[in-house]
Amino acid sequence: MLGLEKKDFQLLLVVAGLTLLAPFILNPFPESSAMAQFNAGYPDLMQRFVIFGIFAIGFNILFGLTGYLSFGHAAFLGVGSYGAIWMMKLVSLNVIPAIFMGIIVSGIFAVAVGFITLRRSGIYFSILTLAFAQMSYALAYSVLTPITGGETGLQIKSTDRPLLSNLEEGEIGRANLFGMDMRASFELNVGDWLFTFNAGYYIAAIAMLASFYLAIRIFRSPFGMMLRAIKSNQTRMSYTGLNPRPHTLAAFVISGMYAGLAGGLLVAMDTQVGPERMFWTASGEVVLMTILGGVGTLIGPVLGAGAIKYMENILSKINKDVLHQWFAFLPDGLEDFVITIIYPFIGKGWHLTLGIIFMLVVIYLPGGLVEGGQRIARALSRKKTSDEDGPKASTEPAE
Amino acid sequence: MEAIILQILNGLDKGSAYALIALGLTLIFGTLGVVNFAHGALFMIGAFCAVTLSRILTLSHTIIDETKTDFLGNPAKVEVPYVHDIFGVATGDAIIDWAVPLSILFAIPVMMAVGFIMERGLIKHFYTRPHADQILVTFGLAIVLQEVIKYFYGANPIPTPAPQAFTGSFDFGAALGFDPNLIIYPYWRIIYFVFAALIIGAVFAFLQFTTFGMVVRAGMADRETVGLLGINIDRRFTIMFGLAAAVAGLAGVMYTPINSPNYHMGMDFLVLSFVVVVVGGMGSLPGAVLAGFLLGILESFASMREVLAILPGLNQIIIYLVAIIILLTRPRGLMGRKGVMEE
Amino acid sequence: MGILEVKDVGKRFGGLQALSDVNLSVKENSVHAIIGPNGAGKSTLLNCLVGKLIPDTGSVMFDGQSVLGRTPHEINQMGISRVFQTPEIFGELTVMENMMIPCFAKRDGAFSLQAIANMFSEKDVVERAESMLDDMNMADKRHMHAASMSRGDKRRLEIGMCLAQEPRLLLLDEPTAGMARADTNNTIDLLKQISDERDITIAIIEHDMHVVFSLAQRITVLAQGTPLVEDDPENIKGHPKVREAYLGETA
Amino acid sequence: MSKSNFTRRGLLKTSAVTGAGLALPTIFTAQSAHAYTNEPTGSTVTLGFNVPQTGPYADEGADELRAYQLAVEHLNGGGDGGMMNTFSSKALQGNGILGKKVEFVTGDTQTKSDAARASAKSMIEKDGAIMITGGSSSGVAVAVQALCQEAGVIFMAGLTHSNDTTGKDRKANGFRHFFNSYMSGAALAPVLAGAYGKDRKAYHLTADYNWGYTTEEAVKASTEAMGWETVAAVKTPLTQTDFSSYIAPVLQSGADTLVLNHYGGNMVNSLTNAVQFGLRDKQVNGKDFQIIVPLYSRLMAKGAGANVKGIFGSTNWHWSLTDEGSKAFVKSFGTKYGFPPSQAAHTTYVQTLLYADACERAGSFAPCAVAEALEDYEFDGLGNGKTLYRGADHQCFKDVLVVKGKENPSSEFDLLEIVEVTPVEQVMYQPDHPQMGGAEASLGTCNNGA
Repeated sequence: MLGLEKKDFQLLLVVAGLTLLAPFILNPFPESSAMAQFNAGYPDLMQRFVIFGIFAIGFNILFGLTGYLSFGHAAFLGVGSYGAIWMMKLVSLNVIPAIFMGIIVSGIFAVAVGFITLRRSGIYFSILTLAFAQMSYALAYSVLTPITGGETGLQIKSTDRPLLSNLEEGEIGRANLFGMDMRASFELNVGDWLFTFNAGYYIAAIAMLASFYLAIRIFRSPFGMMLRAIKSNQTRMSYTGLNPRPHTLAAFVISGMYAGLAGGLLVAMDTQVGPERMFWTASGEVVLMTILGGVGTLIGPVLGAGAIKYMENILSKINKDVLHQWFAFLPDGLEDFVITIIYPFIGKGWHLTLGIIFMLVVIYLPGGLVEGGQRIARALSRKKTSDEDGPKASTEPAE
Repeated sequence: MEAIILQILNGLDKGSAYALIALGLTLIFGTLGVVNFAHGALFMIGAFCAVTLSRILTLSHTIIDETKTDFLGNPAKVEVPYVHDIFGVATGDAIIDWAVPLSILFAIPVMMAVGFIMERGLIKHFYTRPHADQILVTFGLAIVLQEVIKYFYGANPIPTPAPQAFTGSFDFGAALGFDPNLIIYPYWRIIYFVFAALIIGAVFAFLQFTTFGMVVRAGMADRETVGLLGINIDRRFTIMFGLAAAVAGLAGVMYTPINSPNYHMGMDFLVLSFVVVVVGGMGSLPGAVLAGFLLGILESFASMREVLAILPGLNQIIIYLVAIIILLTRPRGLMGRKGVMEE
Repeated sequence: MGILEVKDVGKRFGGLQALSDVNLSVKENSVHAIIGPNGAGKSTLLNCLVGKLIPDTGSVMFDGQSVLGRTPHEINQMGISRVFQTPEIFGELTVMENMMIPCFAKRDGAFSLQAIANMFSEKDVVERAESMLDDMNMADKRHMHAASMSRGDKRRLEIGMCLAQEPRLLLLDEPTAGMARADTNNTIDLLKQISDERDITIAIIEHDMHVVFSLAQRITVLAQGTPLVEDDPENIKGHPKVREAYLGETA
Repeated sequence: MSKSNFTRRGLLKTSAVTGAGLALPTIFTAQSAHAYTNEPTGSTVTLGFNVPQTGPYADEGADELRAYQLAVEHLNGGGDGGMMNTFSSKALQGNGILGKKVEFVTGDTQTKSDAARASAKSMIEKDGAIMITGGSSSGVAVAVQALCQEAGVIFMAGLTHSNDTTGKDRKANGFRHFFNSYMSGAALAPVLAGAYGKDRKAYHLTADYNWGYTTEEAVKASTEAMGWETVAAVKTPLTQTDFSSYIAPVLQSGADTLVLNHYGGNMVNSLTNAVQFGLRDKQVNGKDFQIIVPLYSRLMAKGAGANVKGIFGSTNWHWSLTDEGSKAFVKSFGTKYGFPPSQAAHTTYVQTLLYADACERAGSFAPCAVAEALEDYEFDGLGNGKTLYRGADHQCFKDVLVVKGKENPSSEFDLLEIVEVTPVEQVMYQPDHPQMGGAEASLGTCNNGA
């Protein structure tokens, strides 16, 4: 189906189902219940889930397949965002050209950066990419202020008159798709539940599904095989008459364009760009997303992106008052005690929880969340067929 | 001329800080093969050893002073440090004043212990894991450590001044025959430079001239063989980790008067110190030191206004620009060995 | 005029003259062995042939074209394949995938954008890789991860991968080093069969005299970076210079 | 478990009645059902407090949050009422806003514009916040202000000092109580001229980003107008922690005054470094060398320790002010938390009260009505004396404090002493002032989001 093997097609279907039904799935708790705090089904966060999913999928094409760890990938996200917002400010408020501009600008930037950085491998490559990203960040923050808006970034202003728009005097342009506002939402109110179906989210979701499909095709294609071969043994690659560098460069550029797509979408959903988007911590974040989810797996990066963005946006909003409401049923002394225990980990302490989760996942689930899922699945199936003991992976012969 | 001498001084001083951190990072990488993203956090913890000691020294009991009022108009509570009670006001103040140098003694055992616990409790399980896992787990640890510090000490910088005796600056200009005031340099920074040089020298001497050091160096070159000789290399590596933690911690202690410590100072240094290590060449101790000084000096020159007038923004990117140029001309950094972290 | 002509090649590493005045001619469709004691410069010479090292002096001509200054993958595309002392295969890939990669390299070249487009059509490549696996008697292992095979199988796979490219010259660097006797004999048989059945020139660097004398039609003895003798196997066996060079060495 | 009083869209409270959960789904577009974004239809109204809870400004954010909680308490009739008793407007009754109980949600800006917008959006989209306030940097303020303009809610800026916030980036839905770079320069210059003379050579070190630029420009312009000469102005990277290589050449330049256009961690480090170099013990051109910090934050200045002693700067507000409003605020804040509030706490407390008061006076939560009530509104009793919320750019105009690091602090909070309260007339400027984006800058039209 669609050029995919059955298993991959099923995976695509599952992801498509989850993505399209996300407004339901992410809002499991009734509005008036205390657990509503954990609902994530509002447009901004859903958009971020899929956009950072795209970013991580793209990153995984490079890192998961070739093993080249780029530590400056956020630069492409940022550059794509700047490209997209300038397109909106100058040419058209339609998101399609803006997103394409983001992809193209990032692609060109990736060709230039990749051409230089791919001369080195391993940590030397990582540091080179980091250096390029940090330079982009530092310059965007300071001397490039006329182009990037510096610290305060770029937004669409009332003075912006894109060529292909008919804005009224003083009207602030809004991102749209052939007239449909990105922020337009339908709300479905079922009893105490409220589900929001946001136009922007579905555009981003479709982009994510397309990216995911393309990623499967790349993973399964001979090109993907070449990239895995590069990771496995560059020496054999060269002595088989294949030039690793253009292959890696192609992967790097594809990966950069994915980041550009994510950057363009960020702007399309929320018309604003700031240079922090390119800071090294943002590059580190996508590495963490990918590893947390599962390097080299198809679905892992999306899960990782979701997990980190969920913590960033949901955990950080829980404050002491919320805790008091949750635990109001406990006797006073116990309530205070429980809150004292939990408080350091939520709200302003959400970084602490993030750090602990990273450590736990790496220590106990080296394959990331995907491995966690597999273990659970295996445990369940073992219950069903407990006698089936698969052949142990043969040990590696001593060399 | 004066400007150039001054910036060389500056570069040496900055460089000594970079070199010191990079040295610890390289010790860990070279001996254990672990990429330690928590190294910046060790530096930060070192700095907070100084903060903690000065808090301990200023532990006090409160007395109500009826003659003064606090901001709400109530009778003021005045804090009286216990050291005043014990040693008298003058000696007590002198002890508090010398909190930072005293912290060196305090930090060494603390940092060694932190290092041992980290290595035994966490790092040793990651020797055979991919570098990506090491990076992630140590990065997670770094976040945890800094959040713990933030929880207890807050997010704002905490002033930890150098002893009164070291305030002010030495006039190199006058000493070298230039006009006075043209080349001045703070005493504490001079001390920092000397201190860093001593530590660096001590580490090299330790590795070069002691049997322990020789075993470790052999282990760095070929771990398995040394293991076959019946030497318990693991235990030595644990001690090495403790040493590296102590080096990072001491760098942090001595740095506190230069920049007031805050909980994220480790992260601020982390990226920079990695750049230094890689530019020096992964696993090369002399490379790390050389790169530290080189980048320190170049950074200082790039911050001169005469340079910025020609190339605005150069100070923003100089470190990275130099890193790119060096890595493109010397594939494994200044003194890197082949095949180390290249795959 | 042989298919491979090495003329006056010299290579220096710092103070060490690794190779000097090496002259060598390998005849088309022959099996040519290069032997010599440890440190004689055999591997350096091999690296000069495949583009890993560039000699300081002299020339290396393959089929009338110079290989000097070309990268390993360019030289490979000229028709020289190399088998390593320790089998270099794609450990994380399956045996089938290992075999497909040289087939792609043969069909699409080192890299071109067209190749990316071609890469979505893999039918002919799959067929070719499968027939190659059959030839190597490895069809039953096609789904195994290459890293999990025995050393002998890895060697077999590596040779198969080289042959899949239909090279004109196959360079083997101590192909039986570290192998058990049975595996060594299997490898000898395989190489014999290849040399008999295919239109191919084989140059082999070897330590093990048993292997050398089972296979080689012509032998060059290298000592201290210079060729000592070049002759047919039977003349090499008793050659005094060779004995001298190997004195104290195990053959 | 108690019922959460953290509302999602207030609308639900009423519409959830539709058949106790089994009813047919009601489908509608968000906009059409409301008169304006997040119109509160229940018995409560939700405010969004968006402050840095992680990152270098976390302590400042924590102090802002304390003030917000205090403000909410007072609005709902709890506590001693604080500044509500001294506020010149008596519209607030202590029964919430327009009779609706005030509730709040909190979020983390991380001092990053992306994160701040994500957090603000979640407050608007998920929690139904009707007003967003907070922040501790201008980048965040400008970004969130633009978001609130788009979304159709009011933004009451927290700590933001860059001219741009109400200058070239001003927005109809955004309001700033805090002062700005221009005012700092205008207030400082005469005091400096009085203290250090009119013949000074200044050397500027400027943080290399928007706020730094506007501050340098403002201080330069106003000191040069007093007769000072600017010897050099050097930009320093935001991420710089060690400023030695920037400070070392100062003496060589022949300057006798160093102006540190730095904030937060940058300020603490550059000031510490400058004092460490012994600059203040030096004599240049026959005068004592002096250091100036245009924008002081007491919380951050604490990090510089004794180095702030005797150093001039400006601040929006200080707890040692003796007007009735300030005293009332310090009292209720100090009683609740045990230490005096910072200027960030003051500005956020006041902004919350001003917003609530505007709603009361407008009789509506509709952003445009609230904006109209705030525009050109004059009030008193919230510290800083008589204050005007100017309609043309939504900037507050009030007295500015020129302060000096105290030589003999009596407590850890007693770091600054007020040297002069610069009257508002002296820091007034035209809305189209060139430093404020000139004639091009415009508020645009207010947005109700409907």
